[in-house]
Formats: sequence, C-alpha cells, structure tokens
Amino acid sequence: MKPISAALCLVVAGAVAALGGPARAQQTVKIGSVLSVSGPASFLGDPEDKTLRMYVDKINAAGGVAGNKIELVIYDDGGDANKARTFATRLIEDDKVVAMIGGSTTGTTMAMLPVFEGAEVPFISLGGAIEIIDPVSKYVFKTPHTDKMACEKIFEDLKQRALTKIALIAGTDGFGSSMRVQCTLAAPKYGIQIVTEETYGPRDSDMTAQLTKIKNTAGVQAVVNTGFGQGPAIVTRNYAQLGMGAVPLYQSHGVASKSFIELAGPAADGVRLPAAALLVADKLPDNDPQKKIVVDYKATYEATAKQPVSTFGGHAYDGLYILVDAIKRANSTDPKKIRDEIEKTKGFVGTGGIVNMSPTDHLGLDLSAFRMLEIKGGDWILMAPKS
Amino acid sequence: MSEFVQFLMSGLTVGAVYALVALGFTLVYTASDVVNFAQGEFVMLGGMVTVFMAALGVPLPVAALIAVAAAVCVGLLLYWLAIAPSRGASPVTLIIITIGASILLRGAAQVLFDKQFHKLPSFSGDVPVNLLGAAVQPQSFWVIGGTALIVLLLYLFMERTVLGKALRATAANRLAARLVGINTTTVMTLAFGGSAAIGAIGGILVTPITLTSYDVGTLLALKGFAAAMLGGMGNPLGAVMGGILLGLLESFGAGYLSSTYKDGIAFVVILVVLVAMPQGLFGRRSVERV
Amino acid sequence: MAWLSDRRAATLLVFAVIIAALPLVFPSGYYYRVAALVFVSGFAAIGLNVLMGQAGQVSLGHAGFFGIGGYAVAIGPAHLGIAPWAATPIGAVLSAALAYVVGRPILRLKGHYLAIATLGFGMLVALVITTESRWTGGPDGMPVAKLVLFGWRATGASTWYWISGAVLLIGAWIALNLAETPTGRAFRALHDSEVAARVAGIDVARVKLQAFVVAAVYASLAGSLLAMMNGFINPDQAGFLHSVELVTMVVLGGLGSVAGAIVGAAVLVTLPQLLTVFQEYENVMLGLIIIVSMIFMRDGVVPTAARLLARRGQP
Amino acid sequence: MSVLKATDIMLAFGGVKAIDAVSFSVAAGEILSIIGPNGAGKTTLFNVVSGVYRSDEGRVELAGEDVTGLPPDRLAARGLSRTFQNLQIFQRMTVLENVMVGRHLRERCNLFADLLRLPSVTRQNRATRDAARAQLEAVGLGTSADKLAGSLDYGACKRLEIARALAAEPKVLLLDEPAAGCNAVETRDIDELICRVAAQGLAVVLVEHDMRLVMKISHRILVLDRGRPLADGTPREVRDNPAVLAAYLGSHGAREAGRA
Repeated sequence: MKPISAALCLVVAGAVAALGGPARAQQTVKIGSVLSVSGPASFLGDPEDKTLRMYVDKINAAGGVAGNKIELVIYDDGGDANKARTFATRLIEDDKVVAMIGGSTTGTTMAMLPVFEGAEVPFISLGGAIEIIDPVSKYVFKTPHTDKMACEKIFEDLKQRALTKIALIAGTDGFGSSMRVQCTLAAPKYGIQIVTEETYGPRDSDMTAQLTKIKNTAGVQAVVNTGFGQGPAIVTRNYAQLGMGAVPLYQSHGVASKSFIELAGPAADGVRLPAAALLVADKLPDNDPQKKIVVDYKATYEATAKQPVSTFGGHAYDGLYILVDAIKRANSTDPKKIRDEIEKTKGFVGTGGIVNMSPTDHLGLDLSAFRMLEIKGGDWILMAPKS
Repeated sequence: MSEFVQFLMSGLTVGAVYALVALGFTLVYTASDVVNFAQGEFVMLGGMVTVFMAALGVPLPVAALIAVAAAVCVGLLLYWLAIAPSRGASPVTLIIITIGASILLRGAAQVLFDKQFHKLPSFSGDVPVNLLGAAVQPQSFWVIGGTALIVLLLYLFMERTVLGKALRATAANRLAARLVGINTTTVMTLAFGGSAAIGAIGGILVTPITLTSYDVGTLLALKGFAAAMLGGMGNPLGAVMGGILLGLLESFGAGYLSSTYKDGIAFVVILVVLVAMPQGLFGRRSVERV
Repeated sequence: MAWLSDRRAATLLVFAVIIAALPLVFPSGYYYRVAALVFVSGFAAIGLNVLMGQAGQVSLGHAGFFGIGGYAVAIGPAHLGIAPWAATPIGAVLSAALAYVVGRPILRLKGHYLAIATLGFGMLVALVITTESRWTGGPDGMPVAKLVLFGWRATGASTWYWISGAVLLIGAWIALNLAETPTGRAFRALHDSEVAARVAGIDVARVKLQAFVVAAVYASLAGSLLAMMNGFINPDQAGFLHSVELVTMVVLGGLGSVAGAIVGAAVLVTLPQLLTVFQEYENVMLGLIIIVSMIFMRDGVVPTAARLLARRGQP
Repeated sequence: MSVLKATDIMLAFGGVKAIDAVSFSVAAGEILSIIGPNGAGKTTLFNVVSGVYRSDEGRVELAGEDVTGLPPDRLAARGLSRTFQNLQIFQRMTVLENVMVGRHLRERCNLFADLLRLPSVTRQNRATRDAARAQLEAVGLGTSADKLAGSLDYGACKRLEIARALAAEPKVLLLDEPAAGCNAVETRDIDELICRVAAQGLAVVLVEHDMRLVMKISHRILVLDRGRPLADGTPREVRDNPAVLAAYLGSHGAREAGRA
C-alpha cells in the first residue's frame, strides 16, 4: 500500500508544480493579446501576431524589460467579438496580465473594452475606428490612425487637386462602414460633396454593378473606396476594367500592404491612399525621424515572416514598444502605474508616426503621421507634402 | 443598354461559379442524400493549390491539374473516412459531419498555405472586351464557357455512359438500384470525386477574377446551397439555373435597386419562389406515398 | 407513471446541483464567464431542440432571433428609453411575432428546403442589423446598458453565472414539461410521421408554428441575456455561422434531449478555450473533433452515453 | 343512412387516371371491403377519402355533410380515422404514447398550459393514459405498452395502428390491409376485433388481400379494377360475379373464396 500512496503523492505534487510552476519560475511580466489570427480579419491579426512574437523574443533575448522577461499570451478570437470578450476575461482573471495589446478590429475591441476598463488594466487596441478612443476611456489606447484621419487626409488631397464632388464606395464590414460614416461627417468641413454612395459585401467578388452606377452618375470627380481585405483590390480592378481611369480613385489605409498592389495588378496605377511611412520606408529622406525605425522593422519583419510588410503589423510593433517604454519608465508591473506612463508617452517614434499622448488623446498621432502615397509601376510613390 | 449588358455579364460570371458549386451539391445529394457543406472548400482548394504550385514554378496548366487531383483526393477521403462510416445516420448528423470537414479543411489550409489573399494571372490577358458597350474581362468568358463545358460533359456522362445511368438510377431509388446490381458505393465515390473536381475547376477558373484565400469556401457553400435549393435539389439543370439566377439577382439587384441589400433581395426572391414552389424551380413534385 | 415525473424532477435536480457545485472548483472569474456562456448557449440550444429534436423541423436561421433579443436590450435603452429588463420580454414578443409571421408560409417546406428558407430569413435579419447602423451601430455593434433590477446592478462574471444558471434551469424545466403533454406528443408525432399525425387530428401547420415560436422565444431570451452579460452586441450574434453553431450544439449533444442541448453547448463553448494550446492547429482540431464525435456518436453525446449505460446496467 | 359517402371520385396522376368515377357508401355498423388487384386504386381511394390527396372531381360526405377537400386533421375531428398500408407508427415514441397521440382530439391542448404543465394538464394526461391503456388491451398489446414502438414486429405494428385509430373514438374507420403480414392466429384476432368495433356502431371500410377474411366479415364488397368500379354487392354476389372472377379472382382466388 505504501509505495502506491507515495507514488500518488509524487504525482499530485508534480501536477501542482506543473500547474503553478511556470508562472512563478522567474520574474516575468505577463502581457496579453487577443488577435483575429484566423477568420475574416486574419490579414490584420496574422502580421500582428507574427510581429508581437518576433519582438517579444527579441526583447527577452536582450534581457527583458526592467529586469523582467516578458511572457506573451496570445489568443485567437477568429474575428468573433463574443469569443474575444471571453478571452479578455481569461487574460484578466486567469492569466492575470498587466497589460493587453490587441483587438485586431474595432468590433472585437469594443466588445473587450468594458472588461479592461473594469479591471483597470491598460489596453492598447489595434482597431481602426475613432470610437475606441473618443470618448476617452481611462485604460484604453490605440496605435492605428483613426478612420477619421484617413478621410481628412484624403479630403486634403482632393482639395489640393480642386476636386469637390466624389462618389463613395464602401465595404459593409466594420472597417468600411465606420470609415464611410466618418468620411460623410468630415466631408462638409473640406467642402466636399458626396454625390453618390455604393456598398459591397466583404466577400463580394465582382463590383462592376456598383461601379457602373457610379460611372453613370453625372459630375463625379473622384471616387473614394473605404474598405479592407480583398474587396478594394477587386474594386480597383473593376475600376480599370470599366475604363474609369480618368477619374482619380482613392483607397484607404486599410489596403496598406504591398500585397494590395500585387492583387490589383496594373489596375492599381494611379491609385492614391493615405498610409503610414512604413510602406515607403526606403523612399523616406534620410533626415526623416521615422526613417531608421521603419527600415529596421520592415527588414526584420520581411526576413522573419517571409511576406511583405504591412502597416497592420507595424501597429502591433508600436503598441508593444509604447507599452515596454511605459513599463520601463514606471519601473513597475503595476497596471495602474503602467497606464499612467502610457498616457505620458511623448515623442515616441513608431512605424505609424510620432506619438504624443495626453489625458484627452489616447492615440497621440496627428495628420502628419499619414503620408499620401500614389501607386506607380507596381510601387508606392511618396507624394510631396502639402506646401 | 450598355449598363444592362454590364450587369448581365457580371451576374453571369458570378452566377456561373454559384452554378458549379450548386452542381457539386446536387451531384453528391442525388447519389447519397448528403448535403455536403464542405463543397465550398473544393473551390478554395482549386484556387489555393494552383496558386501555391504556380509559386513553386510549376507551369499553370500543370498546377491546375495538380489542384484538381488534390481536390478529388480530398473529396474521396471525405467520403471514405467520414461519410461512408456514417451510413444510415440522420441527415442532420451528416450535415454536421460535412460542416466539421469544412472547418477542418479551412484550418488545414490556413496552416498549409497562409492567410493572405492570392490571385492567378488571367488566362488571356486583362484587356477588357467591349460587348455592346459593356466592358467585360476576358476571364469572364473562360468562366462562363468553362461552366457550360462542364455542364455539357456532365450531361453527356449522365445520358450516355453506364456509370452515368447508374448514378441516375441510384438517385431515383437507391434500394432498387442496388437490387439490379448497381454498386452504389462506386456511384457515391464517383459523386464525391466528381463534385470535388467540379468545385476545384470552378475555383481555378474564377481565381483570376475574384482572388482567393483559405476561407473563400464558406460563403460559396452558402450561395451554392441556396442556388441548388432555388433550382430544386437533386436536379442538375435546376442547380445550374439556380446558380445563374442567383448571380443575376445579385448583380441586377445591386445595379438597379440597392447594393447594400442585394443579398437580401436575392434571399427574398428565394423565399418567395420556395413558398410558391416548395420543390424549387425545377424540382420533382413528389406525391406522398402512404 | 410516477417515475416519469420523477425523472423530470431528478434531471432538474442534477442540473441544479451541478450549477450550485461548479463554483467550488472554479479557480478564477474566467471560469464563471465560460460557464455562464455555456448556460446562455445551452438555453438557446434547448429551445432549438424543441423545434429540431422534438418537432423534427430544422432551422438554419435561428441566430436571427438570438440577434433580435440581443438588439432589443441594446436599442431599447439606448434609443427608446426602455429599461433593459423591460426590453427583454419586448424582444421575446417581437421574435415570437416574427416567427409566427415568417413561420406560417415557410414551415410548409420540408427538409432541406426549410433549411434554406430559414437560412434566408436569418440572413435577412443579420443584413438589416448590419446595415441600419443608425439604430444598431452597424457591423461593429453597439454597447448594451447594464441590467438594473430594483436599483441593483448586475455586473461581474459570478453574478451573471447565477442569473444565467437560474434561467437555464427554468428553460430546462419548461422543455422537460413538454414531454408528457398533448403538445409535446404532437411535436414528436409529426417528427416521426407527419401524415399519421394529421390523420390523428393534429393540425400540423399549427403545431409546427408553435414549436417554431417557442424556439424563437428561447433564442431571443438567450440573445438578450448574452447582450446584457457582455455589455455589448454585434451582428455576428445574428449571423449564419452562429446559427450553424446552435444547430451543431443540438445535434452533437443529442436531438430530442434537454441534457443533450446543454452538453452540446458546453462542448462547443469550451472547446475553443481548451484548443488554444494547439495554437494554429486549433481549427483543424475543432473540425476533427466534430467529425469524429459525430461518426462514433451519430445520435449525439447524451443518447449514446445513455445507451451505453443502459447496456452496462443489463447483466 | 350512410355515415360516409363518396360520389364519383376521380383522380389522375400526370394523365393516368388512378381512380375513375368510383362511388361507395357505408352505414354505421357496416363493414365494407374494397378489393381489387394491385394498382386498382384502393389505397389511393383511401387517401382521397381521408384527405391525404385531393381528388380532381367527386364529392365526399361525412355524416351528411360535404367534406370534400378537407385536410386529414379536420376530417379526423369530424370522426374519420384510418390506418396505413405502409406502416406510419411513431417509431421513437412508446407504444402507449402512440395510442395517446390517437386521443389527441379528445384532449384539450393549450400550449401555455402544457409548457408550464399546469395541474389540469397532469390530470388530463392521467385520463388519456388510462384510456390509451384500455385501447391497447383491446388489441392485445397491453404488455408492450412501455416498449419503443420501433421495436415491435410487423403484426403488432398493424394492431397498434388500429388501436391508435380507435383511440380517437371515430365514427368511420378506414383500415388499409390490417391483416397483411399477420399469421393465422393474429389474423383471426384482427377479424374479431373488426367485427366487434362494427358491432359497436362504427362504419368500417377495409382494404384487404386476405380473401378469407374479406368474405367472412364483410357486409358488402366493392371491387375495383384499374381505377374503375367493377362490381358492388354482398360477398356472395361478388363471388358469383363472372366479371370479377375473370378480372381479378382468377381460378386460384375463386377457389380460396369458395372455401371461406
């Protein structure tokens, strides 16, 4: 009987050690992340996931942050907001993370927001819409430029070209419709008139019907497409197919990856879009403050992930380093102190721009963070900034 | 006029793909009474395998052949490993199995390939053809023509070959077919392989236009199922007509009514048709035998 | 005769004991959250099981009603000044009315044709919710006001655990009630033979409609509950994939079994949480588990388990 | 006074006349048998009369009222019950529950009361159960009450269908081949049962291939051939009718009928 009980005790002790062990093995700081690594928004979550893993390894190899190794916990919500909500609770209650980076989309972010706000754990979102940070929630930040900013950047460019009557074509996914709303709100300020609006489903494979209607609408001087995923590539191709090239086409920052140019092919020539400096890393003048960081990130990402860099992964990079800097400054793993330091982020140079946060601005980017790009011969051209 | 033709061609192109998926549904359903919700994944496999084979430097036609072969293998494996062992299970159980298969295939594709969108070069260039004032991509003719050819071949197969007749007999009455010596297992194997091949060919034809990624299958399965039901389940002609009609409904709905509600318009029409004709447009009206 | 009503009481007692005892082994609030999700999904699945398992009518659009319930508690307080507790029954009544109106024509359809018709209905609901963003917040969804009952605010995972657990018990009680009643027998009769049910004097159209409405109300209440629990609702809850998930719960757990619906919900809710260890192979594993369990338990987990137990009980 | 009366029923499937100008009537306490070769239209006629099919022409009267085209549940409510040639039992319910469904029309059925299982529901359920049990005893299935109906053998299923039909306490009972698949003992039980219910005042219409049974218990016989009425009369008249002998009974059938 005795050996059996002894063995049993050993097994139980082992199990306890195995369960409780890793968390206490050494000084670590636990950072959580919920990303849409699979599902319809996987082209956002996938590079974000790769970026976070890549750079956390790097940071740990270099000794960690403030003497702590980072332990990264990533969950894949598959784009499902309800699942994201559950993982958020899991990160807080079970994993006891000190901070969170993620929420690939606005939808998942908004579902998780109350959890982190309630638990008082800082949450740096990678979602696009302005509603994430407006109104400001104490514990919620974000790194990607807002859709409102994208609209404004596009409208600025339109104004420069003296184009005032536009058609809007929007994807009916969260990104597309949110930006559509923001553009509609921002248009009057720039004297832009939206003559006609069309939409397409996120999985539609042919937009010629919608574009034909726009083509046949009198007085359209430019077309703005708010959307992400494969939709804008098809819009661009159908646009060329219908011979609408004479009317300028604007895409959003939702297509900010080289793969858009590949998918749209020659049809992409002449398309303009607002995007972060990351896309034109090597074309930036040497004195550009972002030059070093974006060139480095691009090289690191493309070497490790073996796919073209996108601004989406860049947002995760920015989020991670804003957080790491804040932890260093706070010299603590107390979520509240980390939050305070994140809010004090000033002059942080990231892939998305230069971040200056404040208690009223949890994004910290202005319009200058956006560059207006044009596609020429299968590559991005940096448009001269407005004089 | 040019507008009308533009919508028509757009609807026909999209509809042709729906028709191929619906045809796959119908083929499997007639042979085995299984509604195969993994049907869309064959389309995905056709596109994705071709893309990745081509990326490895395999010439496009060879890559396409490999893709079709791969899809057929998956179709047969699905039958042998999942459907055949569940013979006699209730229809919903079988549906859930195929849904599980669809999740599995999508999950495997995201690991095996990647989560990016991909395209194939158009078979005969990207210069639009002017058709009565409408600009049509040359690839559209490939899609429509390819679909027509598949339908024709399938028709000849069903009408002219012993195996085709066996398939029709099995569809009409499985027990009777077995009694007259038809090997219904062969027929079902054939149906699963055939539907996979049809789906894969559809995927290859359409990828230059619609792009592809690991998860294109879900929506196509949904639309293909709707098309098959609209036409009348178990009737190949109905599947093709249902698919084309669905494509046209979406395209004309988007063009003339509302692009936002185009899918809604299509489903309202389907609902109205089914309420008026409970067996679909071309379905057999069955008399209840008691 | 007495043993049947005893079995109903026994089943409920088992459920109650499990709900009461589970927190004893919960290490953190996260487990309350997952369990509450199981209860809410289980509640919806019990309702769908009345329609599918008892009456034998399939619905691939049931998430539509789930969404209506969810958005009722979101839109009511936000736009119309209706308190969340009042918006819940309003949503249920709306769902019942819609189920009645839609069910009348489409429940004449059979099998796969009914599946596509209900699927179409669900798509339409999801489409309207996604599109009418002025009311619904569009594809990104909208926040839901906190449930306040007599000045008491329902927040926190454990609070919602008890609320959803209690609701689940009531839902199970009602579904179990049906078995030994004329309505319940009529449901099961038309499942086995529609023509014989009609000849026995059962107004089949009416009975199908009853099952459809009951299932719709269950789904709507579950939707309201989830929305209030999450403090958030988005169109995915009304979408096709959620409908498929609900059907999978019912079939996997076992058609016609109340316990099966709950087990099915438990499996499908907890699997994605357990499978996170497989990282990128998560979906492969999920698909594999669904296929394998349906092949080896074609009648669902609970009926198969019951049969095995019964066989073991025999000498 | 006939309880059930069908006049000039006509029904065609895709141009083929399955039933052509068939009329019959049956009075309370009477047993009418409908016979004819396979494909004569007997079951189709049953389906028309019980509302499963709609006839193209003709008229059906039940207890003096025109019920043409009414659906089966409405006909059942007016007192018409039937069994099926291809078994239509509720496989996944117990034998007792099958018969309880048969009493559906005798029960008050309120969805809300049922969902909450109010005391009145429980009370009524008890009454239904007792009545159903009695009905099962009457057909000799009392010991199988709690078995799953799907586990019964063919002959027992036939009797179960009869019990279920009788549970509704109908005025007219249509029996489609009640003795098919039954052994000699079971057949005798069934014919006794039929005679007994007819004696209680039910009108019974019978489709049956077992000529001995038909000749023994029928008061009148209607002979169909390829959808048309061939003869109508007492068993003796039908047996002696040369047209019937030629068209249907043949030498073997005639011999068998003669022995009955």
